[in-house]
Amino acid sequence: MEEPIIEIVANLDTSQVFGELSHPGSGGICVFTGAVREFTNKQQVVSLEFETYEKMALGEMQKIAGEASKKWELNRIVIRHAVGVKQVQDPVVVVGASSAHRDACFEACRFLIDALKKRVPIWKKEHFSDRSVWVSAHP
Amino acid sequence: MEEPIIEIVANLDTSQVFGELSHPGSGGICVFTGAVREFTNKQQVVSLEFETYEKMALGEMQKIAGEASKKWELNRIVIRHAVGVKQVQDPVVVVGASSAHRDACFEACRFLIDALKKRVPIWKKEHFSDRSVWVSAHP
Amino acid sequence: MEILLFGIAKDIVGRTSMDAMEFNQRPTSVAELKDKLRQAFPEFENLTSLAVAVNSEYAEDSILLKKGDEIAIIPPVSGG
Amino acid sequence: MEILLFGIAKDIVGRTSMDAMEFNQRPTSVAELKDKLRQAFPEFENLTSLAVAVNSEYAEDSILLKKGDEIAIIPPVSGG
Repeated sequence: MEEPIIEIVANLDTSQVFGELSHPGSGGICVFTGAVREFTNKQQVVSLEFETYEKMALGEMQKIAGEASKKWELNRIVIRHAVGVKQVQDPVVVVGASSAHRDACFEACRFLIDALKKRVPIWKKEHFSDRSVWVSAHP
Repeated sequence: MEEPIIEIVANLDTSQVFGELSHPGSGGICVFTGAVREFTNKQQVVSLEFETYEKMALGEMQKIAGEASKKWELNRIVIRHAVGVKQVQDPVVVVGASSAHRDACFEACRFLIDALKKRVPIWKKEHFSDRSVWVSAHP
Repeated sequence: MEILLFGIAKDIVGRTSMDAMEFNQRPTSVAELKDKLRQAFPEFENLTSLAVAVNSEYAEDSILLKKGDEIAIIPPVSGG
Repeated sequence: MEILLFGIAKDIVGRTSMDAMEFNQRPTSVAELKDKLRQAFPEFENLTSLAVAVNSEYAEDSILLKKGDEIAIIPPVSGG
């Protein structure tokens, strides 16, 4: 597989990912985009704020891409996360994979986002009109 | 759910689909793109050619979108297929769904492409340097 | 009664459409249409599957064909 | 030995980093660091989980801390 594209950026461009995953051997390209939802438990979200331990986050993302390319026959992988303040509907994460057939790219794409959410040191603060909460910090 | 976007087009624009699936209630957006592979059974593909029974194809795509929106809580659905002659790496189909959480959009996206391949009256001819073959026509 | 032909069906018959009147007897059901098609063009026997659409919906073998119906021969689909 | 603080850990301590020398005794292992952190800032007890990274890798409790290590407190992650 070619080197995965691993990035942490201020602003996510969702239009570039098809080109990045395109490959003459790939009949299937699966992309997951995570975006800011307007409501969390029926409470209106004003904005989200992401921060990261960048050096470690990039390292974990590299490891996740490496694990995916061992599990499945993939031609390309993209893992890109945004940091900073994000508004409702803004994209915050894009992960994707391309492969000869669709089974592999679907399964790999799901693995990429699940692993990212579990392991990559990125923290999300939800800003409501009356308070702010670090997501998942408390049981 | 809002009306699904169902189209058969001459040229697929892969950059528009995020905007089409974006929705304030959608934290997850899953998109599958099918593209032309360079090799089929180790034989180099020169181009693919798609034709459709358009009226029926659009009707079947509508039904598939309707079934998906019954099975899963979705905010938006896109099913778009290209027709005409396509070169290696060209996108030929884009399907996607957006939902509050990622389980629904991943499962729905997979359902959309599986159902499309099974039922929608679109036919693909593979052009090799020495012959052309209607895909799946013969056992 | 016009019969639309797509994909390999178009290649087998050599045209994009035909008329049901071209058969000795006009087929009255989907099953009969398939039989007559296979008799007239034995290559249809070799296909993975053969479906018929009536008024742009998949139609079971038992469906009767009425005057004015739009009929289409649907060889194995291969979109995506 | 600098200890980087992120997310809610930064809010609990009130800074983006601290020095291991600030504890009575410098912690010698990841487990000891976690213990000292919870003693000094009891709010850490309330978190869903608490991890430590040494040189930007997740580090088990048994890992020993060496001079020059880059240490980070990793509260529950919530990317994506």
